[in-house]
Amino acid sequence: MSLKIQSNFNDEGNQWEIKAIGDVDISTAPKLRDCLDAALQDKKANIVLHLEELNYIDSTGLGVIIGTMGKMKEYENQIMLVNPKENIKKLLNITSLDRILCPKI
Amino acid sequence: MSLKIQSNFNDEGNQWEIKAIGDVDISTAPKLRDCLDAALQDKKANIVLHLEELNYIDSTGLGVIIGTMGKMKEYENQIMLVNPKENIKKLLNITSLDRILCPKI
Amino acid sequence: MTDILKFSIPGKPEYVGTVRLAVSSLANCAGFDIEAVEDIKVAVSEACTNVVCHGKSNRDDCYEVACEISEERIIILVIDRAGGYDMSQYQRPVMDNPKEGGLGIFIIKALMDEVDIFSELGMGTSIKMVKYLNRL
Amino acid sequence: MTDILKFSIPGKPEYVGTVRLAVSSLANCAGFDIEAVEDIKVAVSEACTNVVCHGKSNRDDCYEVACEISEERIIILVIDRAGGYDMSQYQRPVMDNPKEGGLGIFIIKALMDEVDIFSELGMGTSIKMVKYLNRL
Ligand SMILES: Nc1ncnc2c1ncn2[C@@H]1O[C@H](COP(=O)(O)OP(=O)(O)O)[C@@H](O)[C@H]1O
Ligand SMILES: Nc1ncnc2c1ncn2[C@@H]1O[C@H](COP(=O)(O)OP(=O)(O)O)[C@@H](O)[C@H]1O
Repeated sequence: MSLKIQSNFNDEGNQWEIKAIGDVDISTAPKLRDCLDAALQDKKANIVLHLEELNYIDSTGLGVIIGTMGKMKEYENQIMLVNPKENIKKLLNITSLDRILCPKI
Repeated sequence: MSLKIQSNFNDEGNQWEIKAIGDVDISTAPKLRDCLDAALQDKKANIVLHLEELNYIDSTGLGVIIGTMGKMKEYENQIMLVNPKENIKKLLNITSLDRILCPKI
Repeated sequence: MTDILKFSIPGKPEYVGTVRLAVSSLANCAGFDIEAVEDIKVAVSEACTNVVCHGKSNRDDCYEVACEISEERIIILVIDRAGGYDMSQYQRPVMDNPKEGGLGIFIIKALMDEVDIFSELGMGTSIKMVKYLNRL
Repeated sequence: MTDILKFSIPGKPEYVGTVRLAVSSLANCAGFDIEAVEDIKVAVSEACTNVVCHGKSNRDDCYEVACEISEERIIILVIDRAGGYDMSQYQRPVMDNPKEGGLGIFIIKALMDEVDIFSELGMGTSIKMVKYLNRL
């Protein structure tokens, strides 16, 4: 299982554009957490997490996203998930996380 | 594991153009054998087996190809493998089958 | 006709992906469609993740995953001897106020047709998950 | 540090792919490069195929695949109780005149660094295959 992350600060939109590619599970979730933490450390801003190339996520990955959302609340920043695949959309729906994290679905 | 086969008679070249897509192992080798047999049943001619989309083959698949080669000898027809991926090229090389089956490598 | 496959795996994060891959290949063999295979993949991962995360045993200790495949269903058992837990303490997650943890069992129950958990404190846990083929 | 994973699988063609997938995921975890992972995949498949093809046991009987992973190597054992064979009858294939069968063990020996086979007629066979990391 592998996870690749591309992280980019969008000056125009004043937000992080972060793309997760591959699989997030118990062995790769720490990497996702580190990347999100590093971004916020670098600059407090909203995060757009692009999921079009994410094949798999489970509760460990969702937990990291929820945790990040919590940390961001302090600064009134938000994290937003865009373009999840069908399997991931299903998981977001089951957990009702889509209502909080995916304003566009 | 899955195997898809596209079989086509090329009138111009007077030969079968057969493309194997996926994996040939003990569970899919019978399908390869059936397709090759059916082609020769339909028309005795040379066979060009296109391997650019074949991801995996092992001795069961190689056995089917050797068996077909044997059946074709009677009619002086040949079977030729083209465009194998690196892993498959290695196997053909180890078994020296490339010398008999891959005139172009 | 029922086939039984068993895996014995050390309780380490890096092997959860191997189990997920193996079980999803089995589910695919058994004739489940893509969506059901994905459900099974996530469910078995959640169960293995719980062993690895919450197990109090040595990380070298192995847990067992058993898959029973028949024409109408797949049964997956994940059995550990990693200390167990007090199931009466379990709280369903409240999704209006999501927390970082506590989603695993909730997700398993949402994705599988039948789920039974048996845990004995000081001993271990077994979770049985069933998914039926062709169920609407 | 050595990790041991074990699989128990019914001797049927449809499950050989599952073993192949699981073992290649392990080899990948263990740090082998793409070419070595492919070698291991083929070797373990050949060993399983032999059990399924030549085994005289009931197709429901299971064989075992054990993988021992350490920093410097992977050891894969495939153990069956499917009747065994007389190894003194074994003939290396003659590739100027290839035959449909008889390539399996030859391929395993070409792809793995060490191969030991032990077969007892009337009992079963075990094959031990070793591949080292970072070996030129
Ligand atoms: N196999 C297990 N061994 C020990 N404790 C477990 C096991 N599975 C679940 N638990 C306990 O049940 C709780 C709820 O599990 P779960 O719903 O998967 O959420 P999470 O794993 O995120 O905490 C865990 O926090 C843990 O205390
Ligand atoms: N696990 C096994 N159980 C019984 N017989 C076996 C086993 N593995 C190998 N053999 C015997 O050894 C012979 C050579 O095997 P191999 O080189 O793999 O070629 P093939 O399987 O194509 O015949 C087989 O034909 C079979 O008689």
